[in-house]
Amino acid sequence: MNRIDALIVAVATTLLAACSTPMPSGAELDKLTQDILARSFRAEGQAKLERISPDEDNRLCAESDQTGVALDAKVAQAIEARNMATIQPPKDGKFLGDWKQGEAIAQSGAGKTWTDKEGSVNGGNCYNCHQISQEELSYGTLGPSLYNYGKLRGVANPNSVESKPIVEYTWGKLHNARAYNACSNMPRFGHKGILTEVQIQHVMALLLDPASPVNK
Amino acid sequence: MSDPMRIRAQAAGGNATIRVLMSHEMESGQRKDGNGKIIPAWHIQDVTASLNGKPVMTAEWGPAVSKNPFLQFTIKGAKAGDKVAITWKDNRGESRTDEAAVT
Amino acid sequence: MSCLNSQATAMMCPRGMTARIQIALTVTLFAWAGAAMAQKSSADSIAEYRTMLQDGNPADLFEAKGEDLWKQKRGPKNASLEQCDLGKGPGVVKGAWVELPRYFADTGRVQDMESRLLTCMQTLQGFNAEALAKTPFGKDEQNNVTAIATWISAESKGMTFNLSQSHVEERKMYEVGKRLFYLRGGSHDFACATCHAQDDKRIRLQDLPNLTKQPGAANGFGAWPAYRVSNGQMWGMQLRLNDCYRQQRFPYPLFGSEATIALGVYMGVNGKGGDATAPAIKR
Amino acid sequence: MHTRRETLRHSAVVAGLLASTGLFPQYAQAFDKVAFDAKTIAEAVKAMGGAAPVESKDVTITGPDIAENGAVVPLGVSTWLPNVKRVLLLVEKNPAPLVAMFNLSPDIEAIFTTRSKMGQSSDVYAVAITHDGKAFFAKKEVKVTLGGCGG
Repeated sequence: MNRIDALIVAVATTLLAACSTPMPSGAELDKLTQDILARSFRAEGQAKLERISPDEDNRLCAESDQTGVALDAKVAQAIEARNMATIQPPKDGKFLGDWKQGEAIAQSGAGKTWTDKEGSVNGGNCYNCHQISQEELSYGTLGPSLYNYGKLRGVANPNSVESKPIVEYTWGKLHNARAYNACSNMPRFGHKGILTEVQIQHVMALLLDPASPVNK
Repeated sequence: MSDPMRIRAQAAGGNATIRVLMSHEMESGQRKDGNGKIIPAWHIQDVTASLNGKPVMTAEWGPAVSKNPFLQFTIKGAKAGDKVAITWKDNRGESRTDEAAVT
Repeated sequence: MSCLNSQATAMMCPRGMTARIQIALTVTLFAWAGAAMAQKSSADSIAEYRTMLQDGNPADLFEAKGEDLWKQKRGPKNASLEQCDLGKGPGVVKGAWVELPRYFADTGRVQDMESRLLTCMQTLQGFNAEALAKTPFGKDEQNNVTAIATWISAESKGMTFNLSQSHVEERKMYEVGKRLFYLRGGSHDFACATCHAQDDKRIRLQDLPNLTKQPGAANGFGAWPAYRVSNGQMWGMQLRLNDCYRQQRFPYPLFGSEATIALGVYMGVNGKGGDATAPAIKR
Repeated sequence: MHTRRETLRHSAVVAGLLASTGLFPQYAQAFDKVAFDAKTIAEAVKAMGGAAPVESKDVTITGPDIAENGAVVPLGVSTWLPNVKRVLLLVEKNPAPLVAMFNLSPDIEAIFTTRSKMGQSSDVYAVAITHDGKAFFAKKEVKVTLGGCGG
């Protein structure tokens, strides 16, 4: 045994003596995290305990985020396919509502917390992460700027055939962003029942209506 | 009973800068409680300051002054060791006086 | 005098001003001179607003109250907290906060500042720690816990974070905290990491510290307890995390729960070497 | 540069705000401080004669351009005019515009800083009232933004 080995053994022995239990494995730590989660929260208002039992999509993305290991391409595709299947076109066939109401929805961060009344009107939280109209200075930068969203994409008439692909994509993105990006940080507004179909139509108008301040 | 004020009085260049923090709700009278009832206004109305017992400043405040108010002002000629006393009175008739030495 | 200051502009020295007034005005007018400059970005304006708030943080009021409470004989046993062991031995307050959360042999748990205070309030003063943990924020003894935590943190102001990872329980809590940090859930699929795992991002106008590394971890973790301007309340880390989880649309984390303590370990260890700025003033 | 029309409007606004405090009978005239046209402003200011508030470079108001939170907006007033009896801080669009009034004495400087609540973006005014009842003012616009997640 050379000196360094001896030192390592000595240190290891000391550490073992100080901490009778060795460090658990990754799987054991995953289990411990689940146990601690179960002991650390209580239901409050509409925020029930089921909200800390993530679905498979979230479990996979969280693991990838935490370990820094990108999802296998096939796994990512499967997540996107699953979420794509949830997207419903508007029942009345109308993709765009009223941009003014869309602006109010984009401004509001209300809804779904334990202090919100169940069934109260939810907001879209949009300005928390995105620049949208130029007038609102208080916008977040977690998501890309949506200023001139329709204009930059050449949407002169949202009802035209040329605009159809971008209109449908935007509808899908608002309904369920994970259909296009497996681990997107954007909430699944339609799929998770955060915004109603009518509300999504209004936000669509905010982004795509040439009359909206977003496209001025 | 109200909590004490925090008074910092620092001498510089022949004057003393006084910084005061007061512990007070400063309820504006504009807000409603959970049942939609107006929460009555409750705020500091009068503030007075004295240097070594001699009044040097009076102020009248409205309900718009922020909760846990901050006030900064400057007393001429005050030097280290001088005593600065601040008194506030609110619209419920409560009052409080605290004192600090200029450092 | 102030006119020679490198930050000063000609605007700070209007005619007729006496030298004496100039001195007194320096602090106040610094911001004013800034305001007079043309074409400032909104980010600059917000930074200026925050600077204006720094002088005169109402957290001072809570700090003073906390120190009083620490020394006061209170509770069923009519005792003070002066013999409380925050990790550096009974009664040692200075420097305690920058090493919390840590493992405590007497309780066999990793504890943060607030949960440790409950232990001391029970063992020394005879309060019921479980009942204190269940008391809503902002009510009764919870206010006192916050005030005491404010004072304890202030006693470490300017020191650098140095959390221990020598005990296996401390290392386990770091790993659990990391997993919790990335856990996506709630109606909106949010994790702590959604907002706090990148550099130079903001929500609305608020800068979001990247809590996974320095300097973000110490900037974020090291600022609480902080005075919240928006509601005029003093918030400890337990309430800070509670409201994060509320906005994440998660269920309600229990006061002093293992989950919130594990997150404290994760952030605190990530912030090693960073400055403790608490008690801060926040929007 | 202020146009004359703007200057008159500000003067009238200040007079109206002073009147609203109930502390200054000389301003307690029938002011509708909202709907002015230039003609009525001019007439209103003329009617006040020497008492019309005058914008002055010798009065300063300090405050942020943008307040991240309307609950706490740092505001300061200072003046080096002679013969000043009291100084006031006013927020035009607050339900009660008068934030604070400080009475001067020979023992203090005419420099005060405090913090105000603001319900919305507004002009804020610092006003100095002299012993002979004249009013001099400075004005600043403060934008109030919505901060945080808003949830």
